Amino acid sequence: MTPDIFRIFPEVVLTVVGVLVMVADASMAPKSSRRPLGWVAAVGVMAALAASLWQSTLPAGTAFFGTVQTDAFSTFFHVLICGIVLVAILLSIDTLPPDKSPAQHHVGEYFALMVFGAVGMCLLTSAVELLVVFIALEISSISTYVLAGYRKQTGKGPEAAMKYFLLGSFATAFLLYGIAMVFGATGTTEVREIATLLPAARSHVFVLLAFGLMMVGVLFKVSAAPFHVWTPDVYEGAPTPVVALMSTAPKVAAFALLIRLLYGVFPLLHPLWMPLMWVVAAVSMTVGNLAALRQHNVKRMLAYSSIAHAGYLLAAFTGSGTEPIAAVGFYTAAYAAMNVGIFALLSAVGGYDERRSTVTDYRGVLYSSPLAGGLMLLFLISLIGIPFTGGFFAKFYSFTTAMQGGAGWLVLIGLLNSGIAAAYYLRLALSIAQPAASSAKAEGLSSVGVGVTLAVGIAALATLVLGILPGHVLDAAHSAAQSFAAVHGF
Amino acid sequence: MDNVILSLILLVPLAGAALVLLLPERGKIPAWIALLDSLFTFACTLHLPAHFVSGRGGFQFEENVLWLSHPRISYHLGVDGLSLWLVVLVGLLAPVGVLASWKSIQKNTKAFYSLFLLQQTAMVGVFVSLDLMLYYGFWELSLIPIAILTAMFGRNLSEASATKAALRFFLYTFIPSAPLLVALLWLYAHTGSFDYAALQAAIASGSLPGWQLGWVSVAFLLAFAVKVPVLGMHGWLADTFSEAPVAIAMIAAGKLGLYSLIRFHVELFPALAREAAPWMIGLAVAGILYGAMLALVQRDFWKLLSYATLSSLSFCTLGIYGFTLSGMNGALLQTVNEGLIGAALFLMLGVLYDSARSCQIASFGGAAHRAPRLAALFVIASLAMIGLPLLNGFVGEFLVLSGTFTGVGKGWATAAALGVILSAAYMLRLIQKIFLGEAETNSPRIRDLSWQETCTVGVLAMIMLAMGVMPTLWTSTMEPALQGVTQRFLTVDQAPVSAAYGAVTSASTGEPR
Amino acid sequence: MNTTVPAEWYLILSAALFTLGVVGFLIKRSLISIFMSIELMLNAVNLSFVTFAHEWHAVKGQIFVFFVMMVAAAEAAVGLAIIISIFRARGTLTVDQIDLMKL
Amino acid sequence: MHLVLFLIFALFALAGAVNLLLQKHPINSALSLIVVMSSLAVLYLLLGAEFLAMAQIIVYAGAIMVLFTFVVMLLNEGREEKTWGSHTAKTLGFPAVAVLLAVLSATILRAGRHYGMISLSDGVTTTQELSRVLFHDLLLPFELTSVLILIAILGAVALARKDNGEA
Amino acid sequence: MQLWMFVVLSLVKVIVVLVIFLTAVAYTVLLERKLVGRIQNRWGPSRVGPFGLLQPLVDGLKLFLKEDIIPSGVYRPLYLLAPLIALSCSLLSIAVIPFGAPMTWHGMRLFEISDLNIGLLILLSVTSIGVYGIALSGWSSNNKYSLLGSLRASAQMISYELALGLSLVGVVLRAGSLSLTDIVKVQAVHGIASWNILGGGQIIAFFVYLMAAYAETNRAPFDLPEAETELTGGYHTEYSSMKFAMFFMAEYGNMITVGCVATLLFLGGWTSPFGDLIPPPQNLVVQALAPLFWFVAKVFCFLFLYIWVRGTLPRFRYDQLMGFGWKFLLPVAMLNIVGTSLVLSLL
Repeated sequence: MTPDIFRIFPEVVLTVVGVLVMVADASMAPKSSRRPLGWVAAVGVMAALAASLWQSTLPAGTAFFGTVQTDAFSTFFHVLICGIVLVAILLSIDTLPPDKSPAQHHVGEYFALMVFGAVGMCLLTSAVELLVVFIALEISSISTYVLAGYRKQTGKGPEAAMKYFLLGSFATAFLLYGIAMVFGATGTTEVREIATLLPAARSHVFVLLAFGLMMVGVLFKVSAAPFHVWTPDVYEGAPTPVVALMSTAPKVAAFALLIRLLYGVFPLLHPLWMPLMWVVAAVSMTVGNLAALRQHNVKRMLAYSSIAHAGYLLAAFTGSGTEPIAAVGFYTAAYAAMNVGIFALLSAVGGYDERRSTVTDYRGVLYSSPLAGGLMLLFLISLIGIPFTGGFFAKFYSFTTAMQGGAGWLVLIGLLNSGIAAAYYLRLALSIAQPAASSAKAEGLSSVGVGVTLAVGIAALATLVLGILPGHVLDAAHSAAQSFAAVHGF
Repeated sequence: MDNVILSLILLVPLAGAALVLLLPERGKIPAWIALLDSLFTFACTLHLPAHFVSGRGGFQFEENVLWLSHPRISYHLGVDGLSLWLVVLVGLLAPVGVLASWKSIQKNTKAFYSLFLLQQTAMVGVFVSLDLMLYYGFWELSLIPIAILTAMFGRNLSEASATKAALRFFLYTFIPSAPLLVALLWLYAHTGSFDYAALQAAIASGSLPGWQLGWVSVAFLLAFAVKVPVLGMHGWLADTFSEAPVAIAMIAAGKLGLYSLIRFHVELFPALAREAAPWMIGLAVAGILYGAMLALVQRDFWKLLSYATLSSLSFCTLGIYGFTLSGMNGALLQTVNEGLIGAALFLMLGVLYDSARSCQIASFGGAAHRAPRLAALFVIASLAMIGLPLLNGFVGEFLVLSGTFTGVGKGWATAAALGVILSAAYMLRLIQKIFLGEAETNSPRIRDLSWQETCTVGVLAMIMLAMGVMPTLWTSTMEPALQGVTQRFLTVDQAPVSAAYGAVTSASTGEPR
Repeated sequence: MNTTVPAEWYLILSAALFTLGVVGFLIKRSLISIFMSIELMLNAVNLSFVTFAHEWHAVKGQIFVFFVMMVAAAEAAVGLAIIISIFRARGTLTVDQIDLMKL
Repeated sequence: MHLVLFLIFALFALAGAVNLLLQKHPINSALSLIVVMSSLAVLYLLLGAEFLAMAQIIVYAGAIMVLFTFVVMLLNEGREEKTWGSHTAKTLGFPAVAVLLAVLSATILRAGRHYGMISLSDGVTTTQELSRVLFHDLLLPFELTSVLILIAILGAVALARKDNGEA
Repeated sequence: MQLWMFVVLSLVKVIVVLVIFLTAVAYTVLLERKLVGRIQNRWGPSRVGPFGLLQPLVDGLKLFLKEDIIPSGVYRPLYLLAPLIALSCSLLSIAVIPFGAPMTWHGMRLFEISDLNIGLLILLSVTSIGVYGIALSGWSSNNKYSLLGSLRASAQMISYELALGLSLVGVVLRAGSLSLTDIVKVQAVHGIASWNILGGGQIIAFFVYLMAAYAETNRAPFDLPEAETELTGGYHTEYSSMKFAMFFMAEYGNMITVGCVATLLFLGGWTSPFGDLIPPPQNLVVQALAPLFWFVAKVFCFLFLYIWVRGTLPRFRYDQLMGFGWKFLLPVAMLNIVGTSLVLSLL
């Protein structure tokens, strides 16, 4: 028997680190630098990462009276989320406002919030009880709401937080109503019990309604159309390092949740949700890409692109068997790598105060700081989905899965969409590659810290490894899918 | 050696690119590294024809390593007569490209040469990949350096037009590759393999659902036709030719698309390709005439060159879809020729443009006096392009025309021949306007070729001559592969084609066959 | 004295309150009122939970409500803090005027 | 008696909710919401959830809504302006809401026959029973709420604090 | 039991309790004036009736007859509602308080309006609603002092409610029940020795409760919401006549409620401090009235303490108040819970 505490070991580590950072921040002199706290948080998240890896040596099983389940599935997403948070923290250490500026005070809270948010996201991937799901989701959401509004000096920061918060809570209410309906239909909130009881549920219409309501909530969290309206505003207003985090980690967790709901709770409704995913995927990618074409602000553009990516990801759900789970796992990993990477560079190059915000502002980056510009090109190429980068294989697996599930038209729509997407990614890429207009003074990076270097390095390495040698990650995703299938019996 | 040579050819430019990135951008260091690297690559490519067993069908120098087990993708490389000379051509053009950029690229040489070498890898990769997914990877990868270099080193002063050209090129070629990938995935979903031979066998067996397979072949065709480009899909060509740096423009068109058409459309879907043939022939002939006529009236020599290229590439397309051995032979030969001649012309026009900062034909005149070497070599290249006997263009064009005449129809062949005549008209007009006549008083200063440029173009000219005199050196290696292609579905009588082929080879070499 | 009420009446009431909450979310123009509409929706859900808990004799349903209250409290704290910060930055709480970033 | 109480407080709840929508001043909306919450507390009592009923009043009416009124008072934001949303909201939103209500009610009515009648004082859940499940089966979520509350406090402080020296 | 009988009996109980309660309120005011007077070396009211005993009646009459002024700038609905909320919450909480031993007559509890097994929670919930009276009054008055007063009041009440609630947990843990009757029962065994404040080991909780309760009722030294010197009366600045009287009554009513709760939770409720030392009386009337006596006596002591504190301690500063609540009372209350549960689990 494995002691229960081992099943939530990464979360425990994260919580302890979060409290540590928080307390340290409160007890430090107001004017002293908070950078060390960032490093403490980073080391803590690394420890959690190690703990997650260590968890893979445990036999799969549940803990805390069947509320959490650790197996290859949870480990895969745990590692991914911890990795993202680690990179986001490293990135934040250097790109937050400089020491001594008033905005720098209490930055320790910022790190603590990131770490605490990771607790929720991690737990979301291992929860098999809807109550835990709900609370974990809220933990991750609330910390992101706050982080989104962290830049209070501009009007946009609070506005972003506000929009995110209101729409997020709205969606949560739907999710919650769905959970209530499931509970009403089966009398339980445990995922596996629900799945076994659903065929004999008291009322099948309730099940359908519950499904619909829960989908509203989850599709909002993954920012799929038509529940995507919050994304561009929030991404534009939030600090860039936070966007690096919130465009990836909560989404990864939400996709894990989506898998859990679709395959764990509602496998019965497979004939219903498959076409639904088809439509949502098609709409998301089309809407996201078409809207992105018209954007001038880089962060908005990437926000719309993330909607499109959610669409590509959802396309995988039209597959059959365990393939979709593996494909989604791999896609989230690759997406995380390249998206974190590009936002990391945006925040390093654009600065915390966003000196550069529009596409044309990025002209000449390749000349003023060749390395940063070159890596931006790499990430953009990966986002386009050019081979030998992670983005290609991500799309490849997602679409292969959809193809095998018989969704050929969706694949075609998806690939044509990636053609459209290439246009706006390339617009940014070419802007980076062109010499700056002579009037604008080309300013290089003021100083690139160790944190940013590490963050970008990790992201770039991950993008290339996933593009050239994706075997290991793919195997991990497959074993995650297998173990998920074993747990939920399909 | 034989079993790693292809990897070597692939990786040496890549390593060179990395080396360029790592070393400081001081003086000519990147350029020298790129030159040495590309020369070494060229040497490696020469290993291929030296050790190629020409009589044997099938692929040689094969390498096959499992890359991913699920989905099953292999690192499967190999060359046959079809791709052999194209690989060598790419190897040859690389140092030519470096030398062509020697003077014109002064800033950001690191970025330029590393991307240039990356492009090199991608192109070789396209020619040697035998796994369709790997092929697709290189195919897509080849778009990136061209787009970025066009944007970075646009020849015109306005960045907007460079961006537009780069975007146009990229989207034109990237969007059709989406259906291509869908088609690949469809094939994988039905056969469980991306391997070329396996897919060929599966398609030949006829077990795949028919109408969908038709769409798959159309997707393949579309992607390649844009890259060639075939008439109607050539929207990117003129822009890219006007904007892209010389070294990039000379490799952007032709080879990749034509090779892919033969290998992955005609060879992979023989029956379906035949159904598409009438359309392609029509487009090709129209393209020949359209390109030639537009070339006649251009005032801008880049535009002229782009329409001329369209015309001559359409010639190749015609040869391929004529489905005759001689036609295909000619097309393949012509593809190589196109690469050589185009490179030479681009290089020389690039010199003209760089020294004069003008691409208006009318602003030159009497340049032959001031740049005699340039003029002489330009005339040679132009004549090769026109198809003068004893130069390489002649052999290719003749083979294509005779193949069309026998295999397709007399009317088509006549129309195509008209294109040859027109090509003579516009090339001679170009020579006349630029090099002959009196120098105008306010004509721009132009310089002659430097010694390395002279050497480069001289070498190219020598090769043209050699290919025109002894085409059998090349065709002997190409023929078995093309016979493999044609044997399976050639329905027209073999004899007259062979006779025509024999006649032309003996005529051009003066030896009885 | 001891009449009975069908369970679905409670559920209908809950649905009606939820819908009113959605309507409020759509038509209210003040951020704080919009937030209140969300609270109304959560309350409506809670009523469903309690009804179902009664129906199934499952305590879990009630505990779920307890947790929803906790979450609502946490959300309220954060949400109101956001409202305060936006008021400081913009001097208004009317959604139509909070439009630095238009869609 | 159950029926009477249910009807009275259901009516209160609905009236409060409608009033919440109609009132133009946030503070009136807040008070309407308090009415809704208190009525719901009574309904919880009718459903035998006495602990929840009290928690509803203490947490919702007594803490959360106090925060709301507190903020309304602090910001002293006046009446809302009478802009009734955009056209999209009108054209898309209201039919959507109508559909939502229709679907919900229809579903519940269809499903309703599977559910029984509720009479007063059957199945009262005592606090002991509640806590037994809470601290045994659902120990983990309970512990998690501490993290949640911690985040909320941290976040609220971080957001609402005035950064000195800044505009 | 018949429905009508239930209703009538309940009504009678409500009326009796209400009358007694309101009288108690009135005389608490007198008590305060007298005591504070003595503390300040004055006599306090002494003219109306013997020892000024009729003073509350006259005060009431005065407030009732005064002109009722409603300032023109107020937000009327809430301005009128606020005192009602305050007073009714204050009166409501008395409903669940058992005054004497649980004696029944025809199945009805005599000394308590209603016994519920969540009595303590009801008390807390009613208290938490009481905030609105003060909050709304200040805001609707449209006066900056009033607003400041009510902002202070709401912040203060929310903050201290936490400590208040937590301080009760130890008691609940010991009794294992939320019913007030049960809580008194566990303190009844050995008289004063088993009261929560001594034998129950809840003395820390008692002091936390004491301080939090003072703050909850806005009494000195936590009377910042109505600090005359700063806010000219705080939230009730704009109120006059009966509406002012309502606030006044609510405040003193709350004091009495707090005293009752303290008595029930910490001081053994209606049980005698001597436990079994004095054998229980045989006479039924004495049996009924003795617990009532003890209860009233304990509440009186508590009220005395209240007034004593008011007469002697200076007012906090606002930041001190908040700091004290969050940084001192709350942790102490939590520690108390941890300690109590540890001890209980060991026993």
